[in-house]
Amino acid sequence: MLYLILIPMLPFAAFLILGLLGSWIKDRAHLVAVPAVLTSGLLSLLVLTEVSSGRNVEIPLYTWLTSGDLRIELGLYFDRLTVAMLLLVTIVSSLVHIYTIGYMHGEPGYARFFAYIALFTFSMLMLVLANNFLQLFVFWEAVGLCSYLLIGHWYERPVACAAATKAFLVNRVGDFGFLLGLLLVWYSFGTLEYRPVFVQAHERAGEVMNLLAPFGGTWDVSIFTMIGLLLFAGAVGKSAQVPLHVWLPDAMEGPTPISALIHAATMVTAGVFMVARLSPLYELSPAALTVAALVGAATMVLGATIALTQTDIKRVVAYSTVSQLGYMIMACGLGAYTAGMYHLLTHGAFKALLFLGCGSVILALHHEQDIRRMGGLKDKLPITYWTFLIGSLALAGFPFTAGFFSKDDLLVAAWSSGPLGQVLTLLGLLTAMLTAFYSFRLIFVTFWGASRVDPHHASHVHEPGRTVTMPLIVLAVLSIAAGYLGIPEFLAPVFAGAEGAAHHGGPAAYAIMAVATAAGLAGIAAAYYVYVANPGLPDRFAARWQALYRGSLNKWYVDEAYERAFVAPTLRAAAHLWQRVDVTVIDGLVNGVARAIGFVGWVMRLFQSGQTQHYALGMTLGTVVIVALYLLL
Amino acid sequence: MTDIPWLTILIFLPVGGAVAVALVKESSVRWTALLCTGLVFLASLPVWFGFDHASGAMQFTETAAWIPSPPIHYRLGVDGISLPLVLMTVFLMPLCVLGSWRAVDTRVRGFMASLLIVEAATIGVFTALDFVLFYVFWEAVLIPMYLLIGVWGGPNRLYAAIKFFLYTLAGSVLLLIAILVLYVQGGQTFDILALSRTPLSPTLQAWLFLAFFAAFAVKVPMWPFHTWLPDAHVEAPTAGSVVLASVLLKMGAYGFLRLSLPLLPDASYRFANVMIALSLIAIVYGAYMALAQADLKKLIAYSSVSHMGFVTLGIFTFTTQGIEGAVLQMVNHGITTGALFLCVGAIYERTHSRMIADNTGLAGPMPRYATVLVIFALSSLGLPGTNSFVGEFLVLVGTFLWSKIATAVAALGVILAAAYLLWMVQRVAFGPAKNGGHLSDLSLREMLVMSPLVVAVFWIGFVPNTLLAPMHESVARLLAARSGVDGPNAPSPQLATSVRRPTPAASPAGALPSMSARESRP
Amino acid sequence: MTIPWSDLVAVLPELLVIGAACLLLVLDPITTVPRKDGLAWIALATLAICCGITAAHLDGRTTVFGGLVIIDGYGAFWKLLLYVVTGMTILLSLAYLKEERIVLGEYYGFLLLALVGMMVMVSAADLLTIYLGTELMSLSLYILAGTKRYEARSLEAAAKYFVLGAFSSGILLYGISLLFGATGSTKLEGIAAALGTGGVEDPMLVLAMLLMLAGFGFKMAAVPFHMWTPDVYEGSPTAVTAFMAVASKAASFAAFLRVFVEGLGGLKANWAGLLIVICLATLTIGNLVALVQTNIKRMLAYSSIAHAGYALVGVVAIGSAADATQSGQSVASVMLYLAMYAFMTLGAFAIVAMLRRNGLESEELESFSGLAKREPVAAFLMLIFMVSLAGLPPTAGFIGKLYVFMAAVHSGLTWLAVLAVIFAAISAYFYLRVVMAMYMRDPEGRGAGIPALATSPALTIVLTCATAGVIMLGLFPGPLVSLATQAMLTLR
Amino acid sequence: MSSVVFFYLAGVIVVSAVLVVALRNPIYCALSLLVLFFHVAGLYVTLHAEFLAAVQILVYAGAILVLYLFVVMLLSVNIEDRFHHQLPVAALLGVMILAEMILLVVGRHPTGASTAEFAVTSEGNTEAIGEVLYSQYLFPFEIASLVLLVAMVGAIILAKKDLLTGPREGHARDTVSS
Amino acid sequence: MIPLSYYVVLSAIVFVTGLVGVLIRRNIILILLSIELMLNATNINFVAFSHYLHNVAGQVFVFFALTVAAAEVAVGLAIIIALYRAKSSINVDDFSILRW
Repeated sequence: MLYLILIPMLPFAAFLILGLLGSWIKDRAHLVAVPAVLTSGLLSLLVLTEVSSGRNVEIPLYTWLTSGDLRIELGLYFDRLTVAMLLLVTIVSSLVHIYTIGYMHGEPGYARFFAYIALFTFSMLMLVLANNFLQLFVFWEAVGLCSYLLIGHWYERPVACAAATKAFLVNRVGDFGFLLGLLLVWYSFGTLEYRPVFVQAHERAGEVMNLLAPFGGTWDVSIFTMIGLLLFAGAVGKSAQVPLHVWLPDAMEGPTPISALIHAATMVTAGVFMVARLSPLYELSPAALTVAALVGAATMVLGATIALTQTDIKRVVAYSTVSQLGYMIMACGLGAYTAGMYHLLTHGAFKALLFLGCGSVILALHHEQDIRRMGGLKDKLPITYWTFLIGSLALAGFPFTAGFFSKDDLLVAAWSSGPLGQVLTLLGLLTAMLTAFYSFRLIFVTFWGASRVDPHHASHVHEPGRTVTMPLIVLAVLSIAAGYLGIPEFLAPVFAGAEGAAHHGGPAAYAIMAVATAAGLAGIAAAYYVYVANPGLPDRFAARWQALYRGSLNKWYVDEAYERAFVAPTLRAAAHLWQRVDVTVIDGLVNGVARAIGFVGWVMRLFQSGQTQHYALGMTLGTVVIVALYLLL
Repeated sequence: MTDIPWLTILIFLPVGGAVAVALVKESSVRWTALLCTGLVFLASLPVWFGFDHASGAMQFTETAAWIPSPPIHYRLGVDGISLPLVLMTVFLMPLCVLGSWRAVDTRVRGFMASLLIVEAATIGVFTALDFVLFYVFWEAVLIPMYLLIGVWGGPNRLYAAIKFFLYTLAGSVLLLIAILVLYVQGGQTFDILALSRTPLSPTLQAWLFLAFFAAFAVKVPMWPFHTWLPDAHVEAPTAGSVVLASVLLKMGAYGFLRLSLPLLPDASYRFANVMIALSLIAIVYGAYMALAQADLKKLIAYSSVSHMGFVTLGIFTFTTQGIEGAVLQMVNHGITTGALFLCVGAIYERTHSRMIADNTGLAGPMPRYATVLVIFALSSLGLPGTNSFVGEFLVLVGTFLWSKIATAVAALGVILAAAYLLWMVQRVAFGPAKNGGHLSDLSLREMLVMSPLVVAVFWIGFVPNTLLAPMHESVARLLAARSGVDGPNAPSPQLATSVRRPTPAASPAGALPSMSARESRP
Repeated sequence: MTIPWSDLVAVLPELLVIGAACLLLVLDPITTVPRKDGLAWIALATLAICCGITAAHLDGRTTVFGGLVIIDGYGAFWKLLLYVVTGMTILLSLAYLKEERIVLGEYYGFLLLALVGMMVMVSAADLLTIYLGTELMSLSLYILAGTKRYEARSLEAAAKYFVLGAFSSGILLYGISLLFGATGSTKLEGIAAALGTGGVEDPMLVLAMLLMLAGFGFKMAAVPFHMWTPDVYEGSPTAVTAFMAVASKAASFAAFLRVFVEGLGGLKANWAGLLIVICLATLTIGNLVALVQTNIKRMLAYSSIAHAGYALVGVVAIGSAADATQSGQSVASVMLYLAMYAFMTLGAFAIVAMLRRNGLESEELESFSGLAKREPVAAFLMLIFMVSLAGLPPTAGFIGKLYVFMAAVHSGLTWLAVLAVIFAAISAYFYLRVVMAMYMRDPEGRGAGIPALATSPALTIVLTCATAGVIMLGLFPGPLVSLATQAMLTLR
Repeated sequence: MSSVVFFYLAGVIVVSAVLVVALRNPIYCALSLLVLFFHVAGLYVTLHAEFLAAVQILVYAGAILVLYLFVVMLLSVNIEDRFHHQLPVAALLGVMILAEMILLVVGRHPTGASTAEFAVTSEGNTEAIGEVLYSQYLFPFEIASLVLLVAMVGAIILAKKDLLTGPREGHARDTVSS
Repeated sequence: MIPLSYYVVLSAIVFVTGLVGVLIRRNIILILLSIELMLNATNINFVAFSHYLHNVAGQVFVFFALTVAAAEVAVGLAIIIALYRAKSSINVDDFSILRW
């Protein structure tokens, strides 16, 4: 079994080699990285065979730290869930690696880039394979770091650096909750290993803690709710859920392969994965689940509405990612973990595809990202076009694509989960329509119609090299095929305990399937009607519903709100605190004391007048005073 | 092995080195200093490897009569708490010498001599087991440090130096009186170990604690006694800042651990809430201050205030994790902050400005430098995989057992740390290069300085047990001593060994949300 | 009438010094200028011999001349200290007088006569002898203060010193007379006996005590009788200043302790109360006013006042000590403190004395600027002395303070110790200003304008002794401590 | 009778003392001091200290005062135009001190000796003093002689003219021009 | 017979007079005279006490005090002369180069 360790370790080795010798390897970096990742991909296939036979494998690595009764053993844990993620990560990562060869060709930071994505792959794998909460957290942060480094890959661009910092900080806010949740877990269970915790959890359902104890009040909350919510805060950050979704779109400043790998397929789904992984805990806290579901739904709708009007090709896809993540979180929140994970996997495929598609478009147009300066590319970039189309269909839930099956599963499971679920399902259907609309808006505006491309690029717009197109094709295949691999059946056993027999079927299921499909088609149709049939329309809509349009275009002003509410006040407070309190009051006191002492000395010095008889007087006076004191006391 | 007086060697080798530096010819001063510090580091290895992890007692102890009456002895020894600090000190010193190889070009002799004296004195502080001896070393640090800041410092150095000197001195003189009172009240001895066995009345303990506090809190420095730190750091030469941040600040925290807790257990426990409150203020406040700084050194100085807040926080949680985390955090802070100061020094040598605004976009011209800087910044903001994470995590674990709210506040500090450090990195390392390509990247010497630190950062990050293992027994002993005392609110013995959620009786009122579920559990 | 020969043997050291002094006074006119140094060496030789003799008296206690003089360990300790100090002063003067081109053979004679006075003070068992000793010392010092008469400052110093000195000795004498009236004796044990047999309530006693306190306070430079100190120290020739600051202070403390412990021991409670006030005042004035001085000699004068304050802490501790052993330890602490103080102060003054600028003595703080650049050794020594004066380890100053404060804490005067130690922290500032000037400022002026140290073998010896004293006593105070403890036992 | 004598002497002593302090002309001051000396001597006689009385006359009146007058003449000291400006404070202080002293001294409960009626006969006489002086007071006597020695030599040194100008007044700071 | 306290009071008065004299006279010579007053007051005390306590020590003390006084005067006057030569003034309050 030990070869399994290689799965994460190969990318790590690649990272080390590239990190240390990068300056020497330079353009040959892919020769190190790609094989490493491919191999671990193949190895994960081996694990698949292991696990699908029902055996879960656990490999202890080493004791990381021990202190008192805190003892952290790093280890790898393979079960169906992890293997599924494993495959997603390794496959997408491998493809992105290959894609990168073409995409980043000739960049100065070529080796560095490969080093980072290798590191990311390693961290993501470790995150997925974690067998305890702390390891999860450690690599949770590690992937955050990689995302930070990769977003800021082009460090000369201030925007990119700002985006990187923002991503990291927003995630930190989420991780703040995660960390506290972690501590609470240890505090309550005395261990951080998954399985002991899960085992205890069942026995100890209904345990409560009094939140107001410090203040003498009483407010008992189930510890599982506390744990669940705190950990979920981490998920909110990582998976760009409302209200911490703001970092993801900015993250698009990074190179496109990154957007595909980290900000679409893998890292951002870590939150969903975490919820699924910890389903035994979440199951014990309906409250936490409900919150998750609502947050998910909100994100889902918000993302979709914003995506409608964005003009930056990558941002459209980014917001669609936000929206799709909303779907998954909502599903998990409604207890439909399988469906959530299923959608996660398919989404991983087609969203990666879409991003890489964007990449090849951008590459072809010499880093032009504004869809208003595109159009008519379908003949110039056939492969990109067709793969992109497939991706969009999957995203729109077009029948018989992977997206169709997963989204359908998801909605059915949601519907069958109870009244809340049914309400949210309706929202889901609405969003499905919006999704279809904006994804085909993208298709039509970018690939159809007349070319609005900057003329002196227009001439030599051509399909990028094979390293770019090959991944597209593979992913396109996957975005169809993923629907037929029986993923839900594969995953179901993992959550057997969690979700009751959330079986699909029955009339409701077919109804929803029908409606969802209809919604998707409607969306596509609408997009066609608006952007192809009579192109004047969008502007008129915009003019008609000014407020809505602006809001959507400006992402509902969330960033501005945060700027006003948190960032600016903090900095101002810091500056004031420093000047007013630290320098003036505290340090002022210190120096004041010193100055006062000096002044006293200066005054006393004046008694030393140099007049002999003053001195004599002083002596006498002193004597008298002392006698007086003596007589008094 | 132990019959060789390694600790004495550790202390007096630098002294000899200082003398040698004063005598050798100008050209070879640097090499002599480097050689000496290197030898000291080598001499520390036997202590490190010869240290018996299984025992929490003092090891490598040496005793010699010094002054007959009152009985003052030359008594040395290390345990799991002092060992890491000694090691850190001797590990950093050669780097300091290397780091100021070029930076210091005037009166190198005196500079190196002062540096070596500081090393000797700090090692003495960390190993002294006699209270007067401790005090002697404690104060002996001041003068050379004063010279380091005042002679080789920046434009405003006189002010900074005298401020540092007087402030810390004013704090520590009270310690002297406390020592004498302890001697008079506590069985006519200066032996720290013996004193820790003599019970004292709570009131007396309280007074003594305050006296100790004056000395240690200024040194740490705890809020609101921190204002000397930014001035001193800004003006001090690079090596001075490194020594100051990495070693001197630790003396204060070490004082709390070695003296306040064992000698005044009840008082320490009674004041724990206050101390924790101050630490929390320091954590958040320091971070806020750091956000407002435009001067790199000031920024790092304030970040030190914040980080040392974690140390004191951990100490006063009276939990295994808290204290071990605190000790580890001391070492981490020593390595990371020292490294950051070295980074600032390196850039100052090139652009002659410490202002963030003057040093932007260095990643272009100086990729190696940027890499190193980012690594240390990340370590400083406690990214998992780096040293600081382990320390802070342990401290948080300990704190969580003491009070959840406190933990939340402390964790807030972690966010802010990320804020000011990443913002700093964003401005300094990234963005368009301001003063173009003419900046030379880190030289081989500078890489020699940085790489050991980088290794240390990740080593502690991935295998913290190398440092934690020696601590366990000593910390256990420390806490056992605490719980051994039948003070007004002595915790249950099991609290001492490992605080698995202390009973409300053991905890200051309201510090802990009690978990009603606890009772139901066996 | 019978001449008690045995008694004369007992005071052999005094007689030797007297003889040497007279010899010097006689030889001076008949020696040519270049050979006047020989006189100094004669004096040194005498001191060496006396050391030998006095060392034999370190234990035991015998009263001679019908109880006017007492030969005991306590006195012996002080005498030894005084020999060392005088010897160093003589060496310093050798260098100093040459530098100042003062040709004055009597100088050494007067030093020795002053020494005799001090020896009498420390070994007197009768107020009469003490008075005479004090006067002998004072008169010699008046004259020595005026030896640099071409400088108006020196004369003024002499005049002030004389007027105030005479004034204070008048007060002292009046106090003695009252004490005589109240107790019917001038012998210390007589007084002690009288006090032992009641009469402690006698208000006249209190007045007498107070007036004597004033008299001794003047010599010890305790506030409010300190005001002459800065002026006289500044004006007198630096070598003499050093002698005053160290020797006369030590002798006065010795006599003071003997009178107030042996004689007025019965009134402990009363004078301890008075002394606390004086002690606090001394600490305050000494330390705070020193902060604002720019003239090194003046600063050192205030510092000497401050140090008198620290020593007084020990004295107060004696007064409020619970039992004999504690008060004994307190006495020892005061003895130690002054011994330590002697070395560091002498060292500091030696450097001040020999610091030359344009061939002139330069006492201003500025003239120390950048000394470390050109005179690294001298600067480093000065650094050591300053550190020691500030009471930082590992120097003698620290050990001295350690003992004094321990005595205070022992006698339950922790609050006093706290105050004292805080003042010590404050005092660090003005000592460090010298360090700052030497190490952190650049010399102003150029050429001969830059201050330099006028070195000479004699000076080297002095500085070596002082440094050795400061460092050795700082690192290994053991021997001296045991010496003081042993000597202290003979005081009762 | 004796009380009459005492009060006469005391009265004159006090008055002359005040005059010494109060008179403007130094000569008069010295002279009134002379008066004081004589009466003090008288007081000694009434206290059976004839020897001291004699010494008082000889030393004080005969030597010291003459010395004073000599110097006053020599320096041709002119009449002091004003007192030191701290006169009021000093006067007030004087009164206070006097009050304090009398309070402390008179307020004491008399010990038996003070009111003893029998007069001292033998102690007063000269050979008694001479006896002790040369036997048990030998040492102080010696010291006293040293004091005088110091005084003589010192006086010479300080007043010798040739030493007045420093050998290096050339660069001596604030040198005295003589 | 006169009570002892009379003598003491007398001496006190003389002493204080002298003391005040020291404080208020500017001419050094007169200051010295005032000091002589103080010494005489002391002597009166001594003699009185020695008389009443039948203790000759007091008288001896006076004897020595006289000697010392003489010596002081000698030195004092020497200083005065030197001063006068230097500054052609013997008013104490003219001498204040040394201060603060």
